[in-house]
Formats: sequence, C-alpha cells, structure tokens
Amino acid sequence: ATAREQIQIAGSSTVLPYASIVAEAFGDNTDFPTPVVESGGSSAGLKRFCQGVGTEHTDIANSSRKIREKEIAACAANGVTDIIEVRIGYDGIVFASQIDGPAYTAFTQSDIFNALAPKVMVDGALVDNPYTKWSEFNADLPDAEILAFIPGTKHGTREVFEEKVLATGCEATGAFEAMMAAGMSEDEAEDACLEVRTDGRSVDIDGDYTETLASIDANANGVGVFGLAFYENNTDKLKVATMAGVEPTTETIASGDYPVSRPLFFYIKKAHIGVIPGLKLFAQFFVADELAGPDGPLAQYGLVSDPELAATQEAVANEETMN
Amino acid sequence: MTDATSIPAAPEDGRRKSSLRTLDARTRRRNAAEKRFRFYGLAAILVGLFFLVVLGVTIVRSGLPAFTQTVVSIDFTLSEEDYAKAEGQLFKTKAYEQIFNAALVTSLEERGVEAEFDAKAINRIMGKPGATIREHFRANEGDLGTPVQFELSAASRVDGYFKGRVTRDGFVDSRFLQASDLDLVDALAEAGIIRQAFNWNFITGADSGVDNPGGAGIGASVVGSFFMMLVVLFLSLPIGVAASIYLEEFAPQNRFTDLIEVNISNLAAVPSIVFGILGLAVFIQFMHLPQSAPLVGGLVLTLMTLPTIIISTRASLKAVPPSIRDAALGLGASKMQSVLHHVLPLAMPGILTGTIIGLAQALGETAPLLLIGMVGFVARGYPDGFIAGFTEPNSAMPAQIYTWAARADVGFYEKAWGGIIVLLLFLLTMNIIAIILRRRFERRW
Amino acid sequence: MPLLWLIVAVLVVSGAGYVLGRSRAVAQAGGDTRALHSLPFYYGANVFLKIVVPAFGLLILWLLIQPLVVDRVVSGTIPADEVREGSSIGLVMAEVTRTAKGMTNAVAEGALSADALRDGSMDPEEVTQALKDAGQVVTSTLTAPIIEAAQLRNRMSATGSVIMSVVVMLAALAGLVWGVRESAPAFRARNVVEQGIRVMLIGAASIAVLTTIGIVLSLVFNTVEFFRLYPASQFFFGLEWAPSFSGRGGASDLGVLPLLWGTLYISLVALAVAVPIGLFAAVYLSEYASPRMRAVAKPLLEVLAGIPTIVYGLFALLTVGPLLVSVFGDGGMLGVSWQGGGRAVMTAGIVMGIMLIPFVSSLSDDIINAVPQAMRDGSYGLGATRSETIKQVVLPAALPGIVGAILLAASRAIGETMIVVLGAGAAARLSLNPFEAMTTVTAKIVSQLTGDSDFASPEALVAFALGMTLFVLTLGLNVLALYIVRKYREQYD
Amino acid sequence: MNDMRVIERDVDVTETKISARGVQVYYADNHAIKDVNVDIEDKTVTAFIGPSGCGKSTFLRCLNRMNDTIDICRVEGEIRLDGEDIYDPAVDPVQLRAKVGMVFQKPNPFPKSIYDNIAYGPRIHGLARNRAELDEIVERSLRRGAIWDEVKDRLDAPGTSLSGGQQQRLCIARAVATEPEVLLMDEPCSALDPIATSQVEELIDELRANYSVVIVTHSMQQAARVSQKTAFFHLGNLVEYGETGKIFTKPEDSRTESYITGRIG
Amino acid sequence: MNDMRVIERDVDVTETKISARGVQVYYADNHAIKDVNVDIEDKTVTAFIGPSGCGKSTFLRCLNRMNDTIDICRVEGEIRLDGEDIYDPAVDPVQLRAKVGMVFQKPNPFPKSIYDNIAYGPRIHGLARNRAELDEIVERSLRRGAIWDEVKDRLDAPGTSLSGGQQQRLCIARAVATEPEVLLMDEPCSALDPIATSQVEELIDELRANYSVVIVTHSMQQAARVSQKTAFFHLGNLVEYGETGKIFTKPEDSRTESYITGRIG
Ligand SMILES: Nc1ncnc2c1ncn2[C@@H]1O[C@H](COP(=O)(O)OP(=O)(O)OP(=O)(O)O)[C@@H](O)[C@H]1O
Ligand SMILES: Nc1ncnc2c1ncn2[C@@H]1O[C@H](COP(=O)(O)OP(=O)(O)OP(=O)(O)O)[C@@H](O)[C@H]1O
Ligand SMILES: [Mg+2]
Ligand SMILES: [Mg+2]
Repeated sequence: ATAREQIQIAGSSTVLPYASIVAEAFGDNTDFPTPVVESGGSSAGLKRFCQGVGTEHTDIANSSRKIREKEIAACAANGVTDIIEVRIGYDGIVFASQIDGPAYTAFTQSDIFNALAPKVMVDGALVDNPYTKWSEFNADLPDAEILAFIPGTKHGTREVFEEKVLATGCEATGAFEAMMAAGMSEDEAEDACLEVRTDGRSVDIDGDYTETLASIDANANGVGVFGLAFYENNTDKLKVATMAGVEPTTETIASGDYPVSRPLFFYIKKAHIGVIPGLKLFAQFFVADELAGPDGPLAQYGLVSDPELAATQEAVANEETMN
Repeated sequence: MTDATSIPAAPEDGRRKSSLRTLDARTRRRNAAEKRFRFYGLAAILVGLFFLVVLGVTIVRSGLPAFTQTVVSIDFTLSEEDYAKAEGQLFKTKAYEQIFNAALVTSLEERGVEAEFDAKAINRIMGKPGATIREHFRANEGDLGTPVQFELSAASRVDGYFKGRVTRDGFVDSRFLQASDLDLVDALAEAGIIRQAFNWNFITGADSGVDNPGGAGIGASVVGSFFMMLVVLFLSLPIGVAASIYLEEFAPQNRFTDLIEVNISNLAAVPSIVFGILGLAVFIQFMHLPQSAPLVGGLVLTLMTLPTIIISTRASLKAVPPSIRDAALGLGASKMQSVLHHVLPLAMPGILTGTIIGLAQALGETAPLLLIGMVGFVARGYPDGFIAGFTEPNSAMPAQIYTWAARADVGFYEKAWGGIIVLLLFLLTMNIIAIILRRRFERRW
Repeated sequence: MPLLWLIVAVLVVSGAGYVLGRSRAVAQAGGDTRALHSLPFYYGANVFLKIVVPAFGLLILWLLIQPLVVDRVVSGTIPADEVREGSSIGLVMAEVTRTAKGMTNAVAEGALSADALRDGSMDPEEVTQALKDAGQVVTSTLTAPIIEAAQLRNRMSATGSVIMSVVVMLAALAGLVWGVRESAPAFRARNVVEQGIRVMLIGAASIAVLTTIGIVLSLVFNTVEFFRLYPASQFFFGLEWAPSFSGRGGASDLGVLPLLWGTLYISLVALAVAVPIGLFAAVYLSEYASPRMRAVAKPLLEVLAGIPTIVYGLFALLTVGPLLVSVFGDGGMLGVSWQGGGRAVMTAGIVMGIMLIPFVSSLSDDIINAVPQAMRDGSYGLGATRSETIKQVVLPAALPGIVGAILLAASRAIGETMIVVLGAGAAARLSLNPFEAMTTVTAKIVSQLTGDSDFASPEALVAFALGMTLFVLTLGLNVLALYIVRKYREQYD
Repeated sequence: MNDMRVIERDVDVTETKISARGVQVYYADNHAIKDVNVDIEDKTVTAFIGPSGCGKSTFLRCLNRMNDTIDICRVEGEIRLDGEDIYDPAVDPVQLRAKVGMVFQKPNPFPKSIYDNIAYGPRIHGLARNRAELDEIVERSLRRGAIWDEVKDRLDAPGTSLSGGQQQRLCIARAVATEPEVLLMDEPCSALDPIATSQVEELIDELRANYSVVIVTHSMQQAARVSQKTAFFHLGNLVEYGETGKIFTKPEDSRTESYITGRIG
Repeated sequence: MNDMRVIERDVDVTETKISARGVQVYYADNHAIKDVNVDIEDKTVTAFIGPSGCGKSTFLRCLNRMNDTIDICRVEGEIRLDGEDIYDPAVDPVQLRAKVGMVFQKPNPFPKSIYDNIAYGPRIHGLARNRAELDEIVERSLRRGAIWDEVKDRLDAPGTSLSGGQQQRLCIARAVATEPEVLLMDEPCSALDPIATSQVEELIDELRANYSVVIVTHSMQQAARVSQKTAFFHLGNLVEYGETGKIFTKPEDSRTESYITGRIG
C-alpha cells in the first residue's frame, strides 16, 4: 500500500464544523491536500483512532468530551500510546425558542428542572410532575404548554445538560434533598435528578440541531437546546433565553459566567506526526490565533475561543503527549 | 351417475332469461366490487403519485435556489507587494480577503455609491473569496498588477436576501448582517455590482467549510457516487443474478439451500450501518483498502444491494412457467442453456426492477458510508484519473446532502435540497436505461 | 506492478488458449462442427477456464498464504526483549511490516539506497530518519532487530513473489497444454464448462453466506463484551431503554423490549400503508392500466424509492406530523387527544409506507405480469370479473414473488433510521398508542454507534448487541415467511 | 366410411341464440376472420370445422368476447346473443361470459386443487348456498366431465398434476359447473381416448336439451355424430353453414367438399 | 370400419433401440407406471395407446428423462438406449435428449419468433455452419412440420401467436430440426385437421427410414396407419405390446380387445 497523502480525521459532529473550516483553510493556504474530516461521533472517532497505528487508521480524533481512561487503555492495547490532546475552545449550550413564540426569555436551572423532571417539589413534597404549563411553577414564564427538545442520549451535550442544568436545578429546588430524605443513596439521588419526564413533554433529539430547529418550527411552544454557534447562525428564527440571568455570548461563556458550556478537543496520534504529510502543521494551524483566536473564523462562526489558547499552541508545538 | 345424466333445471330462472343489459343483483354486486377494486388500484397509484408530486414540489421549490448564487462582480487589481505580503502570512486567504475588501471599499467610494458603509459592512456582505483569488493569482502570476474581473459569491445572508429567504421585516441584526447592510446591498445591486448568477460552482464544485456556503458544490460527490455506483452495478448485478440462478435452478432442494435462502432474505433486513461496520473491518482494516474511497463505499453498498437483487431475481425466476424449461430441455439443451437462453430473458423485467430499486437504495444510502469515512467534510475536488476515482477520498451525494442539512447556515439547507434535485436527476438517468431495457423484455405468455 | 503484469500475462495466455482450443477441436473434426460433441465455443471456453482457474486460484492462495508464512518466520527471529512491556509481539510485527513496506517505498522513491534492503548493519537512526523523510509511517526510532526483521521480510516476500510468478505462469501453461490436448471432438467440453460456470454460480451464492458470517463476526465480539458489562437478563427483559450519557455505571437502563416493540409497531404501520397501496398499484398497473400509463407510472413510483430518506424524514417532521396532530391531537378535528406531538409511530409509519410503495408495487407488478395469460383466460371464460380473477387466480399464483416483495419492504422498514428519528422520535417507549413517539432498534444502533459516549462503555457497545438481536429476530421472521410461501405456493403451468 | 353417417336427430327448436353479422377480426394486420355471418341456434349443437389456423378458435372467442383480453385483436361487426349486441358498451362481458361458457383449446387448469378448480365458477356466481351443495355441484360436474372416477380420491391434488386428457376433462367439468346457456368448446376431445370422447359427446348431447353448444373439432366423425349444424371455415371465411347432414352429404361449396372428402380420419 | 385396416409394411430392421425393463414410476405416492417391460425397435414407429391417464405420457417422458424435471417423480427400473442405461449417473441427460427428441402433449412454443423457435435446437447443437444453412434447416423443418406455407411470411411473429394446431406443428418442426435418433411424440396430431394430420403422418413415415419414432395417440386409426408396433397401456400397466396388425386384429388380452372394440372413432 502506498502512503496516504491526506490527513484523516474522524469524530464528533460538534467539532466537525470547526474542523471543516480549518480543513478548508488548510487546503487553501498550504500545498498539502485538504484533510478529510469524517463525522460519526466522538465515540466512533476515538474508537477508530485507537484501533492502531498505520495508514489504515485515522490520525486525529475530534471529540466533544475528554477522552476517558478506559479509552486510553484501549488505545494503548492497540499500540496507540502517544496521544496529544488539544483543546480548541468551548461550546456554549443555549435554550432558544421560536422567535415569534411565547416569551421564553429567562430561565433558571430550577425552571428547566421543574418543567422536565419526572418528580418535582410541589409545596414541599416530592410528587410526580403535575405541570403542563411553564406559568404553573413560575409566574414570570409564559402561559404556554411545556414542550422541550433536548439532546438525545447519544449526544455529549446531554451530559452537560444533565450535569449543569438538571442537577443544579434538582438541588436548587430541593428535590435532591427530598430524595435523600426519602431514603435514596447519594448516587441514586444524583441519578434520579438527571431523569426527564417521559410523557412526551420532553422530546429527545438524536439528530442534529437542524432537527431541533425544525421541531421548534413545527411547534410554536417548543423550547430547544442548541449550541451557541448554531443559535448565532439562526438568530432570525430563534430567540435565546438567559440562564440564571446571564445571556449566552462568547464573552460570558469564555469568562465562565454563563454556566452551560463544555470544552471541545481533538487528539493527535503522535506516531503519525512527521509521517502523514502536514499533520503537525495542521494541528498548529487549527489552534493558531488567526483561526482559533477571538477574531478568527472559528469564533466568528460561534466557537468560544479558549482563553488559554497560547498554552495549547505551545503544547502542540512541543508535541506534548498526555500523561 | 343418475344425477349426472339428468339435466338439472335451470338454477335461477331469472338468470337464464335475463338480458345482458339488465344486471341481476348479484352481478351488480360483483360489478360494484369490480369497480371498487379497480378504483382502489387507481387510487393506490394516484396516492403514490400524489406523494411523489408533493415531495417533488417540495424538493424543487426548496432546491432550485441552490442553482443560483448572488455574486459580486468587480475588477480587482492585486499588486505584487500585496501578493508577497499575503503569501507571507499563515492565514493567506484571509489576507487576500482583507485586501480585496479594502479594494472594494475604495472602488465603491470612487464610484460614489449612495449608501453608508464601512469596511466591516463590506466584510459582512462578502463571502469567502480568499481562496478563489489566491488560486487565480497563483496560477496566473502575470495578472498581478493588472485589473482582473472576478465574480465572487456574496455572503450567505446577502444571497438569502436576494432569494427572499431574508426579508427586511422581522430582520434581526446579527454580527453576520445588519439592517443597514441591506441598503448597501440594494445600492450595489442598482449599480450592477451585485447580482444573481447561475451557480456553476454548485454543479461542478466540491464541499466547502461551514462558514462558506457560497463555495459549496455537489460536483465532486456526484463523481464519488458515480464511481460507487459503477462498483455496485458491476458487482451486485452479476453476483446477484448468478447467486439467484444457482439457488433457484441448480441448488438441490435441501435444508442447506433453505438456510442460504433464509439467510439472504435476512441480509436484506440487516441495518445498513452494520454493513458499514463490516466494511470498515474487512475492507479497510483487514484488506487495507484506502479510507473514504468510493471503491470501499461501492463494495459495502454492493453487499447491501445484493439481497435486494437476489430476492427480486429469484422471485421472477420462479415466475417463469416450467413448460418453457421443458421445451428447451426436450430439445437437448442443457439446464444451463435453458436457463441462460430462455428463463433468464423472461425473468429480466424482475431482475431489472430489483436493480433499479437496489441501486436507488444504494445511491441514497448514507449510514454505511458514515463508518468508512465518506460522510463529513471530504472536499477533495476531482480525482485525477479513472483509477484514482475509485481510490482517492471522495464523498457521495447522499452523504453530502446529509452533512449540508445538518449545518447551521440556512444557505446549506438550500444546497442540501439542491443536492437532492441533482441526486434525483442522477437516479433518473441511471434508471432510464434499466427502464427502457425492462420494457423491451416485458411480454406475456 | 509485477502482479498486474502477471495477471495480464495469464489473461493473454488464456486468450490464446481459447483460440487454440476452439480451432483445434474444429480442425480435428475436419471443419465440420456437427462432428463435435459441443459447440466450438465450449472447447475454447474449456481451455480458457483450465488456464484461468488454476492460475488465479494459485495466485490468490499464494497471496493469502505467503504473508502468513513470512510472518511466522520473521516473528521467530525477533528477540524476546524487543517486545516492550505493555506491548505485544503482534504490535512489534505490525511495526516490522510497516518498516518493511516503508523501506520498499523509500527505495522506490530513491530516498534509501537499494542495498539498504540487504545491509544488515544499518544505523537504525539513519534508517528511521530516511524513512520519515520519505514520508513513510514510523512510530518511533527503529531498532536493529526490527530493521533486520524488516529486511528479512522484504527478502522473503521478494523471493516469494518471484517463485509465485513462475509457478502461476507454469500453471497457466500447464492448463493451456491440458486444455488444448483435450480439445478433441469427443470431449464433453460443454459439460466441463457448465460445471465451471456452476461452480462460479455457487461462488456467487456463497458470497451472501460469507457476508452473513462477516456480519456475525463483526458483531459478536463486541456483543460478548457488552454482556460482560451489562447483565443479559436486563437487556432482554428490561422494560426500559434509558441510556445515561455519563456512563457512571448502573445508571443506564438498556432494555431491548421497548425498542423491539417500536420496531415492530412502526414497521407494521409502514407495511399497513405500503402493502395495500403497493399491491393495488401493482394490480392496477399489470391488469388494468394501458401500456402507456404503465410505462409512465411504474418508473415514476420507483422514484419514491430513490428519494433520499432525509427528505421523507423532513416530510414526516414538518408536514405529516403536524397534520396528524391537527386531526388526532388536542383540540384536533376529531376532538380526541390521542396524539401529543408530531413525532409518533403513525407519522413515521405512514411516511415510511410511502417510501416502500415501489418496493411492493414494482416487483409484484413484474411477477403478476409473468403469470401466464391462460390462467386469466380460464377464469374469464367462467364469467369471473377481473377482480375475482386477480384475487383468486393471479395473486395466488404470484404469491412467492409478492411475499418476496413484501419481505423486501419489511426489511427496508426495519433497517430505516432517518424517517424514524425525524418522524417517530428518539425516545423508546412501550405503549399501544400509535400516536405516541417511539423508536426502533435500528435507529438506536445508529445513534449509539455515532454518539459521543465512551466507546468501551455499555452505552456504545449495546449497538452491537442490538444488531445481533435484530439479526436473530429477523432470521426467525424469514423462516416463518419461507414456511408460508412453501405452504401456499401454487405452481402454474 | 360407414360410420360417417349423420345421425338424424330432431332439431327441436330453431330459435336463434347467437347471430353474427359481418364479423371481421384482425390480429394487428392479420385479417383472421373475414365477414362472417352465422346464426347459432338454441338447443342445438353447432360444429365448427376447418383446417388448422382457419380462424375457428378466433371466431369462437368472439362469441364470448374472450378476444378482449388480446391487446392486438380487433373485432368488427355485430354479434347478438338473444338479440342483444354483445359488443354493445352497455353489455357487461362478465355477465356475457357467465352465460356463454368456454372450454379452451389448451387445457388450462388453475394452479389450485381439483376441487377448487371446479368450485371456482359456482363460488363466484353464488350457485351454492352451502358447502354441501358445493360438494354436490363439484361431484356432479366431475361426473359429467367423465373424470370423477379418476380423481374422486384426490380432489385436493393440484389440477396441474393431472394428465393431459384429465386436464381437458377437468376444464370441461369446470365449464359445465357454472351452468352456462351457451357452451363454447374448443376441441374438447382432442386429448381424449375414445371412451372418454364418447362420454363427453354424451354430455354434449345431454346439454343440447337446454342449452346451445358450439364445438370446434377436427374430427368429421365427431361433428357428424354430435352436431345438428356445421360451419366450415376456410382461411378466415365461413365457407358453408348448414344442417350437418347436408354439409357432409351434399356440400354446396367445392372447398367444403374437398375438405370433407380429402379427409383421412 | 373399413379404414381400420392395418397397412402391412415391412418392418425393415428389428434391432432394439430402446429397451425398458421393470420400469416403475411414482409421483410421490401415486404409482403411475407399474413394472413395464418393452423393447422399442429402431427404424420403427411404435404407438402407445390407452385410456387417458393410464401413464402414456409418463412413460414417454421416462425415455428421455424429462421426468427428471418433476421433483416428486421417481423412476425405477432400467431403460437402455442402444444398450446403455440412460439412468446411469455417467450418462448426460442433455446428450440423451439431443438423441431422443420430444414433442410435448401441450404445445409449448418459446415466446420468441417462429424462426428462433426452430433455429434454437440447431444452434445449440451446432448443426448449421452459417446463417444460410440455418435458414435452410428452418425452412426444411417447417416444411416437414407441414406449417411452412402458413408461416413463411411471418417468421418473425412470436410462436405464441399461432393457432393451437399451428403451435403443435411448430413444436413438431422444432423437434425435427435437431435431427434426433429417436423422436417421442405425445399426441402430435391432437389439434390437427385431417390434412395436416396426414402430412404429419407422412413425416413420421419418412422419419422411420432412419429413426425410431414413438407416438402416443388416441386415434386407433392413426395407430393402425402409422405404426408397426403398438403398446397398450392400462392403469399404468403395459397390457399388451406387439405388431400393430396383431394388436388390432387379434389382441391377446381382453382389456386390449375391449378398449379397441369399445372404440367409437
Ligand atoms: N406432474 C404430475 N404430478 C402428479 N401426478 C401426475 C403428474 N403427471 C401425471 N400424473 C398422474 O399420473 C398418471 C398418468 O399420467 P399421464 O400423464 O402419464 O397420463 P396419459 O396416459 O398421458 O394420459 P392422457 O392421455 O390424458 O395424456 C395420471 O393419473 C396423472 O394424474
Ligand atoms: N394471439 C394471436 N396473435 C396473432 N395472431 C393470432 C393469434 N391467435 C391466432 N392468430 C392467428 O389467427 C389465425 C386464426 O387462428 P385460430 O387460432 O383462430 O385458428 P384455428 O382455426 O383455431 O386453428 P387450430 O385448429 O389450429 O386451433 C391464425 O393464422 C393464427 O396464426
Ligand atoms: Mg384453435
Ligand atoms: Mg398424456
């Protein structure tokens, strides 16, 4: 087999848009061929990444979460030991609804929890969620049917949604305590906090944000969970809600004021550096200020630029592997 | 035999004497049933066609705009030093964009376009022209310093404004476009600088980054699909027909044959993504075929299409009356000859139908391609040769459409529908041969 | 590409063999083809096969076996201390293979001198650098034993391919001689050739079997792994499907039953739409429609099968779903509130049914068309109406084909994801109400495979277990279908 | 040639059952039936004779509009059954065919059981009120088709597994089971042995009491034995039509004569 | 009954072409042929007669192993062609059928042109060196099948668009075109008019000079006219086999006698 010419990347579909911008620019700006960026999810991307060293395996895995210990072990078992982790920035997660729909403008985690949890606190008691309208538990919210389109369990975003919204809301409303009081262990209670109601008011979306958008289009009362980038590209259709009083913007997320966000990564197989043409250059290109900086096209598109980008650039230049 | 020989009295006198025109109750009932049945049939077809029309209209309405593109056409001069400066940067195309936009600002000021604008507004109006400009001047260094006419695509929202996707009422300012920019766009349109043009790039180009809908084209993936379909057609049709002939005509009737038969029907029900898992393991990781290549895609789709072709071929082989086989055998034809000369031609319509449906399915399939690296961002332009067409990374039409549909910018959504139009045209072209052939083979006996 | 040349050479010999075999037979018969046992073509084809089959068979075998042999020999030469801790001989061998290939490529590009392939005392650093410069994959600095092993490997493969070329050509020539000598008028060339074709047919049929084996193999290991992490009883009998993303263990409910139920329900609705419409359409096309209408309508309906599923998905989500809600939903036209949201079994089922119409209609139409006219005449002659004829004579006679078409449609329904995800949702649910959102096994296979979860976690591995379960279940359904066809088949003529 | 004597039977009724006027049939360009005029009488057996390919089957199929099923076939002229034009658009061919039954030249049993083959007609016409009645009809029809003894033990066997002659008799029984007013039989005895032939001929004679029977045959003897009227076709023309006795003894047309005398059987 | 006289012809050769010993045929449980022993001679026409369903076709199909195509059919016993057991595993049924041609009871033309119907056999057996020769073979065969005049202007028309009798003659012509050594004809004249019948009979007589012909017929006259040997089957048994003259004049078995005398034709 002849050596492969192009860089082969696979992984998260959240990272894919940014990777595609960089890949196109990389092809346009260098003499290397345009890298191939496959989608298919962080799981599949890392799996392929970890399957071995050699041209039949990918060079880079995009991931919308940190690689897990088990995965590192699986990688090592296949000889993929030297991995460089690169954090490219943050993905903000926002709640948005039809621009002409009910005035969902400000949520707190408790509101979301009250709306979507299967068991909520009503008058100090933990009961099956009785609410059908937002206004029933928060008079400031519109008098509209509860209907939320949340990321499906396949999405990394779901984890953030659970941890940063539901869990927080669970504690804030006192449900967590009530559960503990009802005799659940801490773990059980934590798990219970993350559950969502199954009567159809909370709809899992396994597809992309376009699907969420389409769902919101079809349901005026719907509230959807989107990535910041997606929302910003569709401000003419969507209006965003604040979370705990903070409006989601690149700045508030970068500063950590806006609570719901997550970092995005890619992982490079060090063994392929110097082997696959332009691999290191690509990594450097990706995190360069011109691209990933606050004025670069990635931020322009909606990526929350990493305040510690300089350190990342350093690490890539030195090919610093994990551990 | 007594009751047999005695002639029974006419069962219903009414029926015997009845006129042909006056229908008795039973006949009327039967005729009504007949009419109903026939109506159901017609209705079924109409229902099918109705949905086809609905879907077709949706597709065409949403997809046609993809074939036009708002372009900014202007003479642009790039000086040697700007060229050198831009080339010296890491992000060269961005530099070109800035130079170009600056030049546009000056040129507009010179022309005295009646609108308020600043460099930022121009940035918002323009798409991503950097790559086009760089490519041009790299290829024609002689053009440096002389004015060159460029037709560069405008930003996606400006494009949307021209196509009616973005309107002034209900317009929301964003960092991508502001209300004031629309005045500028109107002014530019009046000045003839910005206009709609047929989007050749959409038909011939390759995918672009998510921030550059204006640069995206389906062409490269049409080529990818074409090569995949070549593989699928040339493998699945002969293998499928051969397998069916064996199973239907030659295989001994025993448990093992039954097993194979059930097995094949079962393959049809295997989710297509599982074929992707298989393809990744076998073709890429075991056989070391290149990743993201139409060859591998074709092989995977072949495996997926085989059951469809086998099932339909077997069904139509079964439908050929045995007397035809007998006639051939009786003349001293071998089993093989009787099958190849007589049975197969008579089964041809069904085989072709299977091929049409199987290939249509293969052409529209994305899931298995997901795992072998053909879905995502595979913007590689055209392969540089016939062989390379099979082995160089490429996308496929459905994969391209699928990725476009998932992108945030509405410009891509429109492109996705445009891609669907192209895909359907491709499908129709592909089918037309099979359809004509099928008509020629159709006969009753 | 010596392999390519070898193939070309064999093909040339076989072409010559065809001509020779054919002409020798004809010549021996004194130019009178009637004196031959078989048509002249078969004599040529016989020689062709005698050359091609052994030569290529040998070639393929050799290509498969040689690397195994070489690997064995080479791995024997690697000292035990080369295998680092946490690594394995397999990985070292992978490196040797890579290095060997890299060296060959590097030599071909001129980045390494040709005697680097032989020289036993090469400086590892130098070689590593040279390989990197030549753009070959190198993981780390190579060591001397690895380079030596790589050289040995290259040497053995080179000798191997020379011997292979000679052997293959000899086989081809032997085949030529054998075949041509056989070409006498009395030789049963046709039988031999047909036997050959038959073997090829069997080969084609076995590809399907191999595919099945491949699928089972590619699913089974991960399935076993899954069951190590997750109790099988909960998987098979659990009534809940709620994978948790965080993978904290124990938090996920991965019961397959709701998914199976959803699959069954949605497929049934889809078939309930597609089968009657498709069958009636097929009947109308083949029995009532004018030839022109048939020529137009049939291909048009087939377009339905070619529209990408994403279009159907959006159609379900944006058009059919809201439409159904406006009828069956709260405050809908019927005044019932069966349907909560647009996503429902019905939505997906109906839309999927539309997509499946041509699967049923086109194939059934072909089969119905193949029923001999004499059958219909017999019925008409008894005073039957067309519909009676169709229902009682034509359709029973066409049953096997129609069942095949329906099976195909059912298979497609089971395998569809996009329409399910957009039309029926992603949440698994055990409910009888067809206006509720549900999801299918296939949709979940895709979403768990393409998700963001830890690939070694049960949440990702469950995809394989789901695939396996579905595979076994559909196998059962197919056995049932075969049984039905056998039982009710009516053989005409 | 002594068995060529024509059995002189009383032709009870002379009422016209079917009358054809100026019938022309074309298969695409092939003019298969040329201007045929004929009156087929009720309660009479009419025989069509003529060389192979002269259009007997074609004309027979016109009488119950079976030609409708052949795309390229075009029928012109007028055919009246009981005075009603059967090609009138208002006429329902289904009802016509229920009245005018047909036995085809090539036996075409349905790929169903023998029982179902026979029961098919009575079922669609609702001739039996219950299963017992249907059983009776089936048995009676099979007896009349002279095949009962051979198949009574295997009524569940497929009709296609019968021998050629058995299939032919099955088709006759099937046609008889629906009790048509006119029965068109295209060479009903071609595959039958003499005994079976005589049984079928008996059946035909028996049917004559109530119905009109048209039979195509190549056997002059058979025509002479069973028919009261004979029509001789030649190259698509109806050359001569008349009393069977007269046709066989004093044919008017030389072609008829040469066909009859040139016979061998 | 004067035309029932048996034409006394010299039986030139008495060499045995096909010899059957202890042949048993079962269709699943149905014992269709019971222990039949018969020697069919070369250059002889052998007629099989017997009531419908007695196993004539079944036995005929054994002679060129056409029964192989019926799944449920089982043949036991020994059939030798020129001394070789045709059911021997080493025997190629294809070659056997090329030597032992067959005309089926139900005409089964290919849905191809008339020309291709005839040319098919010669093509697969390589009987024609070129198109002209093939044309010649086709014409000769059609002439021998007594159908040339009727189809010579429409050789491109599909064989299925012919009339019943024409299809039958087409099938005869098709079988003759491959020049088999033994020709099995299952009621070849059932749908033919007397003139065509006599032409086919002439053909049979002509074939006898070189080949062996086995013909199934329901017409005693025909058997008497064309055959030298006659075999009478009854309920799957070969009741009597011998010189045609003897069978028809002095049958040994009472069943034969009653069948022959009980005849009508
Ligand atoms: N394919 C078949 N399957 C089962 N039984 C069959 C099959 N073909 C014939 N038989 C039975 O075998 C017996 C002999 O049939 P065969 O066709 O040999 O009769 P035959 O003498 O040719 O009669 P005919 O003169 O009516 O053609 C009959 O009882 C028939 O029903
Ligand atoms: N389906 C058809 N398509 C075209 N031509 C046909 C068709 N059927 C019959 N013919 C032609 O019409 C003419 C009359 O055919 P028909 O079947 O009526 O003859 P017939 O008198 O019944 O002959 P036979 O005694 O051989 O059955 C013949 O020349 C025949 O070739
Ligand atoms: Mg006829
Ligand atoms: Mg028979």
